[in-house]
Amino acid sequence: MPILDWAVTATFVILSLALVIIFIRLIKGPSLPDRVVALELIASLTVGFIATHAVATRMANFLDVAVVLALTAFLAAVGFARYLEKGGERSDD
Amino acid sequence: MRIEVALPVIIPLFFGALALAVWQWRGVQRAVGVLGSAALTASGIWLLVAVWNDGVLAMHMGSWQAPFGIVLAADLLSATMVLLTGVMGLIVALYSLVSMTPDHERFGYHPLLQLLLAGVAGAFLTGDIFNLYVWIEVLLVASFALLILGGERAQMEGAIKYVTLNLISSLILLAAVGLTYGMFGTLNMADLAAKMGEAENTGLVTVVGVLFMVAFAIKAAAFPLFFWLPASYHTPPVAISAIFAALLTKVGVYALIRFFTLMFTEAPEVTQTILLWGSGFTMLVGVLGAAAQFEFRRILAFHSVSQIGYIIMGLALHTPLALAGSLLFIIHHSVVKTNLFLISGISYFARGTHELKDLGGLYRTHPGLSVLFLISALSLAGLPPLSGFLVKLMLVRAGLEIEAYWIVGIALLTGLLTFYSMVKIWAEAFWKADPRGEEAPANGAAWPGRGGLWLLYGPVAALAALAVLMGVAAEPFLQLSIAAGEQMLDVDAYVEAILGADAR
Amino acid sequence: MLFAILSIFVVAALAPVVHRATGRHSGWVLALLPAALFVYFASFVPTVAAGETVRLAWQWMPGLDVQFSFLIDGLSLMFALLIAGIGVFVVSYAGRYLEGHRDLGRFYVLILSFMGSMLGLVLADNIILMFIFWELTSITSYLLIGFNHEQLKARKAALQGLIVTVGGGLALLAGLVLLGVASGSWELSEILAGEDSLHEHALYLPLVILILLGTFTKSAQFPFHFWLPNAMAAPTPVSAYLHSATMVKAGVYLMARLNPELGGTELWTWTLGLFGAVTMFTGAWMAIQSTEIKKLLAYSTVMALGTLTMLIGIDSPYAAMAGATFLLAHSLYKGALFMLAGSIDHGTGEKEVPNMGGLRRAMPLTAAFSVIAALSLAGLPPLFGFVGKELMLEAALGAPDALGVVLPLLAVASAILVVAVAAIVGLRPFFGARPEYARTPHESPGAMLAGPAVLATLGLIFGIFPALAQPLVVATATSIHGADPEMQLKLWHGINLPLGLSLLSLAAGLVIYRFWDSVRAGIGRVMAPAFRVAPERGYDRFMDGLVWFSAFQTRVLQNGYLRTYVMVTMLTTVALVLATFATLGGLEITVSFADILVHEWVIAALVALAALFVATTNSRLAAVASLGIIGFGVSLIYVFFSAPDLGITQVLVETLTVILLVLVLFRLPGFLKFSNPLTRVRDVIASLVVGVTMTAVLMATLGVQYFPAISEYHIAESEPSAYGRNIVNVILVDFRALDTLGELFVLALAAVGVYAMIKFRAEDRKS
Amino acid sequence: MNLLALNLLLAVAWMMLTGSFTANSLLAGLVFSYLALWVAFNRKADHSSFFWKVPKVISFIGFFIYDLVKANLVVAWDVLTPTHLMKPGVIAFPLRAHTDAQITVLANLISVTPGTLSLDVSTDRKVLYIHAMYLQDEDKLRRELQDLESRVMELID
Amino acid sequence: MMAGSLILQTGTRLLLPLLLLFSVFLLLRGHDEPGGGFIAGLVAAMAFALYMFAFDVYKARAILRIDPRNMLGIGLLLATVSGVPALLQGRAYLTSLWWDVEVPLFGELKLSTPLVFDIGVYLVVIGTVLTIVLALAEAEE
Amino acid sequence: MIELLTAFLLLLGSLLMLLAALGALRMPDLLTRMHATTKAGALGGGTMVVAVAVFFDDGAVTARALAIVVFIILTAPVAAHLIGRAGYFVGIPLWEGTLKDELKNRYDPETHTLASEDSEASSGSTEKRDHD
Amino acid sequence: MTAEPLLAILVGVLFATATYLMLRRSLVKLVIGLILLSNAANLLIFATSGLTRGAPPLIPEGMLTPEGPVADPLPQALILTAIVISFGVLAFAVVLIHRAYEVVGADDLDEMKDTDT
Ligand code: NA
Ligand code: NA
Repeated sequence: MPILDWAVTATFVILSLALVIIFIRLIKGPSLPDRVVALELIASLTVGFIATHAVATRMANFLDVAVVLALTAFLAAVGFARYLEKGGERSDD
Repeated sequence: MRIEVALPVIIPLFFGALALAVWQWRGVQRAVGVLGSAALTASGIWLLVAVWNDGVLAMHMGSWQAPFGIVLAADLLSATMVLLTGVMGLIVALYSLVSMTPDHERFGYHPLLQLLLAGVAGAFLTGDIFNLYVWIEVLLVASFALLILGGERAQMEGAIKYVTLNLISSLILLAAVGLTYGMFGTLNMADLAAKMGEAENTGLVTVVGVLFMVAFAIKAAAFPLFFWLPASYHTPPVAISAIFAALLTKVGVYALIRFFTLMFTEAPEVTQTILLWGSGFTMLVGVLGAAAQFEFRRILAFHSVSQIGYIIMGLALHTPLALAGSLLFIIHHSVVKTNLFLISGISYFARGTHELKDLGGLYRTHPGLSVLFLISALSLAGLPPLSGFLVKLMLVRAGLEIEAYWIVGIALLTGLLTFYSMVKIWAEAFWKADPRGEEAPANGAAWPGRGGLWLLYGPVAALAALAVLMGVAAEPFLQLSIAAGEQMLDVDAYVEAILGADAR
Repeated sequence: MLFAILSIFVVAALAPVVHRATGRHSGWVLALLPAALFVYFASFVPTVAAGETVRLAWQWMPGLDVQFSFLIDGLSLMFALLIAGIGVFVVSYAGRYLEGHRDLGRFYVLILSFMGSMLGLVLADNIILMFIFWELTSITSYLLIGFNHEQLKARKAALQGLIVTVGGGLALLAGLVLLGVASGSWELSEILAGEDSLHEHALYLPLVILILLGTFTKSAQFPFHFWLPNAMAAPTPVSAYLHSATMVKAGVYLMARLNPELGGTELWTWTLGLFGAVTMFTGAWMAIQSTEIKKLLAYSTVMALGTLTMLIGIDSPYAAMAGATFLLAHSLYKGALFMLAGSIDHGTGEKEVPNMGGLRRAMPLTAAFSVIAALSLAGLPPLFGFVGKELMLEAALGAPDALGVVLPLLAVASAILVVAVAAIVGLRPFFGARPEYARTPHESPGAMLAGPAVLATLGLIFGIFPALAQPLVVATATSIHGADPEMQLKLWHGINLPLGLSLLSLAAGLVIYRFWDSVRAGIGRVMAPAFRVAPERGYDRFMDGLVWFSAFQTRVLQNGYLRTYVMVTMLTTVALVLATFATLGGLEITVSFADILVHEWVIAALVALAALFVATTNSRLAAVASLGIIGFGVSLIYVFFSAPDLGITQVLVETLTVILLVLVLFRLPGFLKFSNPLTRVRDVIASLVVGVTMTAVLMATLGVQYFPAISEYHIAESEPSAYGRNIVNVILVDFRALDTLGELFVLALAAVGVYAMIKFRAEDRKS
Repeated sequence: MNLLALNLLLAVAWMMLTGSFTANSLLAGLVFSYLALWVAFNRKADHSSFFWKVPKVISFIGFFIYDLVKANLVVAWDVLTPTHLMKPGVIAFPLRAHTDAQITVLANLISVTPGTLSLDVSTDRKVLYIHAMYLQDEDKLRRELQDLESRVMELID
Repeated sequence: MMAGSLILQTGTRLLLPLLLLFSVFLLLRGHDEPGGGFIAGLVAAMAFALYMFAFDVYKARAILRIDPRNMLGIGLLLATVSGVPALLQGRAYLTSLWWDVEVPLFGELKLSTPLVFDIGVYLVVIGTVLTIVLALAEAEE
Repeated sequence: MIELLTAFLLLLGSLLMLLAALGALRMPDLLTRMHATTKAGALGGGTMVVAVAVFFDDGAVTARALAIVVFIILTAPVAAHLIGRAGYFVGIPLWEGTLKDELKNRYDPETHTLASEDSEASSGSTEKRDHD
Repeated sequence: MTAEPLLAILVGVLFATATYLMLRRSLVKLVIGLILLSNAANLLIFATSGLTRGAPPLIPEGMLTPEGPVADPLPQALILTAIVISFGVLAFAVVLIHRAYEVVGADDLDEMKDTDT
């Protein structure tokens, strides 16, 4: 289906662009919470990539990865937050 | 289906798991420590007898036909190594009953030891290169945990180097396994042995072989990849050092032997040359490292490096006699080096130090220990008719028979320097007058009571007896090792035994 | 025979018990053993004298051609009798000399073990068996020299002796194995009887050199002679035994033994002849410079060993006879003199000859036996030493080529000096003025005099009636020469050149004795650097250098810096890989970047960038967060290429790793800039090399698949045979369940380790 | 509503996950979710039970999605335009809601309504701190928040 | 002792059973679809880790009821022993055995030694992660 | 038709993601960035997953897609709250255009309790403290 | 051949960065280097045995074998095992550096060379 394939490719490109942009935020920081926010969004982007890939390949099984991702990426944020609360190095630069 | 092939793996796994499941009960842990290793020893004997009678044995795990499943396979080399593992485990387990503190036991010493043995036995028995990686990791992580047990600063420092370098080794190994699978589509050693010759790009295949070599050489602590060993071996409690000395590097050496007699044999001009150079440097650098040390256990640790050089030398020479020499050297070194570590433990109980300058007078106060030390130390140095001489003779003869003069020269020079180091310990710790003065008590505060002494001295005496026996009643050992050496070079028979046998 | 030798070791092991049971008579009781052995060996004399040899063998290690085989011929019987015979007196002497010493029991163990080793050495027919006993003599002598081990001097001397003899021993081992390989036999009797000479064999040169290294070190030949005088740190019975009769002669024995097979070449003759003669002269020269009585004797032993070596090298009937005679004579007088020196020490507490004098009244028997033994040492008629010296000079004169000039000159020079030495040790302590001694001089007890008495007297008897020694000496000479020398032992050879030389040496020797003090102080030191200082300094330099070099190389290699280790490890890997490619070729890369989708490029690039960021950022937490990105990116790569299970696992593990890092990191300080720019540049280069190599190797394997993958079976059988539709999971829990089982244990072990790491010390602090 | 209801809810979740809407699947879901609840609710762990109404939850999800879309359009505008229109600030919002569930749901809903983000609840649970993007009219914002709070309290008792 | 987040705690009360359920789901269907004992175990362990983050170590230990170290050992035993029935039948270690069991609630169930094995994996993974995480968190406090 | 809807949802979702990313890059401080990511990110992810559900039109897939949406809804606000709270707690500076900050000085630096009104006990939470 | 060359380059980058990190003096960098290295090894296995898009090794319900060619499941199983093992080892390493820092008091490997020489 050409439209869908075109859309899938466009989606991949858009997501890639988003990924690059958020990566810049991750590198720039400046604070750890900023980076964690970026990481969170990257997890969401990964979900998006997986969803797109599932459509592109017509394989629904890949969605399982997204399920796990949606659940656990949150854990990392919780971990970072706890780190900050416990008084870890924060300005970090 | 031969159950004896799998038992040496299942037994310590089971006992280790059991001990972990009831880790709160120290009594059970201690019983597991001894019973597990005793059962492993028994199964090792069973296996060796079976292999001696029936040739190469295999068990296809899960009943999946080789090469599709994982095969556990035992030839004489494997079976001997497994039995060695059991014996060493038992000896150290007994010794540990007295030498380990209750805290060490509470924090899992006994299951860790069992699982170390399981990993070692698994590595010796597996006929699958990825499975080998897994078992190496099992024994490695068990050794990590044992290494840090107690949490001293030195242990942590040593462990960082140990962990880092061994992890690098594991990852190189893993990469090599992957590359091998990519090229040959199989992981089974026998299958690989059968297919290896058909690869057109020998260079590429040999490069993968070299990656394996590096990985195993790190595990074996060969030059110039041995750094982790002298940095860490002397840091944990002595029973742990002892079992490390007995088994850890042996797995690396075993794997080198397995890989470069069975599989990567297409370009001996490269692989054996590297091994030969490596063995020469390993011998010399190790023994010189020992000469620079003035601490009981550090000397022993550096010597472990040096002795590995001898074993690799046998592999590099690649004749039946040389390979037999390597195998016997492995046994010899395990027996003797373990014993020396155990003896250093007793001397530590007596004096509270491992520093040669602070030791002294042990010959006066502990004549029995002195004799046991002399036997072990002189055996390590290759004094006839002890075990060390037998293996040295085999390697020297094997080397001279194929005109590998310079390596024999290095081996002999290393022997001399080994004498030097052992005599240094003897002169300083045993002969020299006790620097604390004549009146100082013979034994430190931690010296165990009468019952405990049996458990300290019994294992040491048993190993010393073994070192003597190997030299004096050498013929059975010789026959075994020569048969093993010939078997190692008979690749076709091995392949036939593994791939030919049918399973599901 | 086997029983005879084993019995010694058994008795040795029991000696402390015997010692405790028999108290002060233990010396005599234990001496019964060598006495019995002496009788036993003596029973072979008729057979051997009749020109026969006896060979006895028991199986040991056929796999390595090692067996308990023994050969009794003239040479081995001569040695066996000396060892057992002198052993009788040494043991009994020691029982009294060391009476009350707390370690006397251990001493018996060692001396008897040594005796057994020495007997085994000289009797062994199998060359490996011989080597085994050879090494045993080294180690037992080490323990004996270091008997007074609480003294640093004793330990040092013991170590020196051990290093030299064991070092030589290892060369000998190589030589003997080469001998076995070259000759195709491991039995001396077969090698000697072999038709083919080894002279033309390619291995002849190396094996001779190696064997001689062994024998020269053991027998204290120049320049290895320095250890022997230092070995005088041992108790006197040991000196008497090891350094007169037995151990040091092991090298001589072996050269004599192999002479028929290896001798007769220029190499052999010149090496033995020259080194022997130089050693002979060195020993004599050094002796004259020494003042301590045991040192004097020790150096004269060096001289004797040189003499014997020289004689073996000359390899004529004369030389063989001379060697056999000299061997016997020397053992008799030197054993006696050592024991007598011990008596003097025992009786006066004095070791320095210049401080001695006038003891003939206080110690009449000691004096008498000393004089007899010293006369034999000096080579005066009618003592057996004279017989030996005459033959020796005769043999030296008969040496081939230029040796025929050099050897007699050195021999005469040595003989002159030895006369002086004999006078110094045999006359000086007993005559002249009597100085003050530490102890009131008193005669030694019977047990300490019995040995010297018998040995000295035998020297006299054999001198007057050489025919008594004739059968054994001839048999010995036959073994040395490989053929019957067909010669009679005679005290009187008529007036000839050797006699003249003897007389000359006597006269000159006495002159030197007269001016001994000034000789010592003056020209005596001239050649000391060459003879004593240089070789020993060489040893010291070697040992110091060894310690220095080992410390140096260890500092360089094992320097404690993990990054050095990592660098070496990585670069070694790369170097070996590249060297292999360079040698064998095979680095063929054919890759295409055509079929890569945009988002795959982006993800891969992002992972790479994140990795670079991780490597360069100065923020630990930023690094950890970037690790998260790498994790997600890698997970996506797995998903893109059909590995959902891997994707899930990667995500979970990465998240967990991040959590762990976060849990752990907050106590650690931030990154510091440690390294300087230059180091970083170096590290970047090294890292690039590693990365490029790995990429190259991987690219070379892409598209290379020689065989279909075994996973075709897994794909086909997953559902039909293993009832699972997720093939990866089926592989994990069924096809390759053993991997997973091991993996579980890895996890569990890591947990146990972590738990111990965190809790163990914590508990320590509580208690 | 009680744990039994939660159990039922989880069983439905199970069926959704397995994608198998059969009686067997429901039974299995009930068993497993019972076990999961048994693990999750433990007296020692100091839990208070909470109640939930399924239909309202579902309608709430719709409400949530609606808000989410709205929120995004506003933010999009601000992101895509070169200058920032926003007047952000943190306000303290006094709470009438008093149960954990009410407060949590409210806080989460606030996080997804336009321009507001819940930062934290005071330890005494009297105040919710909120970061707002557009504080141009704070009173209006507070009224909207109170309205939301009422709806939540009605849903969850 | 620091004050936790009410929002997180309340969220966790809902997420914990959900995650546990999800983990069982992943475990049971792992033989046929992506999942399996390891993945399931990680999810379950993370659920408890989340609980620990939201509340504290002691409450997390309380809710676990069983010490994770014991769970480790039990899981290992289960996995190790799952291969033994085959041995008793004279077949190779870890040979899978299958039973079709009719269970009133679940209908026809495929019970098998690989399932037992995978449950062992599940327990070991939970035990491992929690042993480490709880110990680390305790050390912090 | 389904393909068209799928394509639309995919593109919409990805554009929302892009929006979130742009927001995270362009917004001036942590909290305002979080507004962007929490909302656009969650909605974008949800939209794309719904696209998958629409595309496959299968009970199991739809169930999974819904599960993802539910998980996102459950976790995203909680995570945002935690990060915001933590960021606030450790004193990440707010944008200079921020009008007011009623949370300032309400955290107790030791116990991390949050007061409902200004009190003397809680002060200085936004100052950097030395934890070693 | 699909994206294997791309992965080959990525693997090289990961090896290089991991090596660089392990050559630093910081414990934390060391352990991060190890993490990267293990990722690199896994990707290497993945790449060397060939990449396949959109065909996971799963068998549709009711069928005995997959419909068409699928990605090689065996390397996936190997990598999965390797990931888990690496996780265990790295978890240990992470805690180890933590403890080492506690006992030594510095995140500096140069302070940790007492056990050698
Ligand atoms: Na390939
Ligand atoms: Na909002």
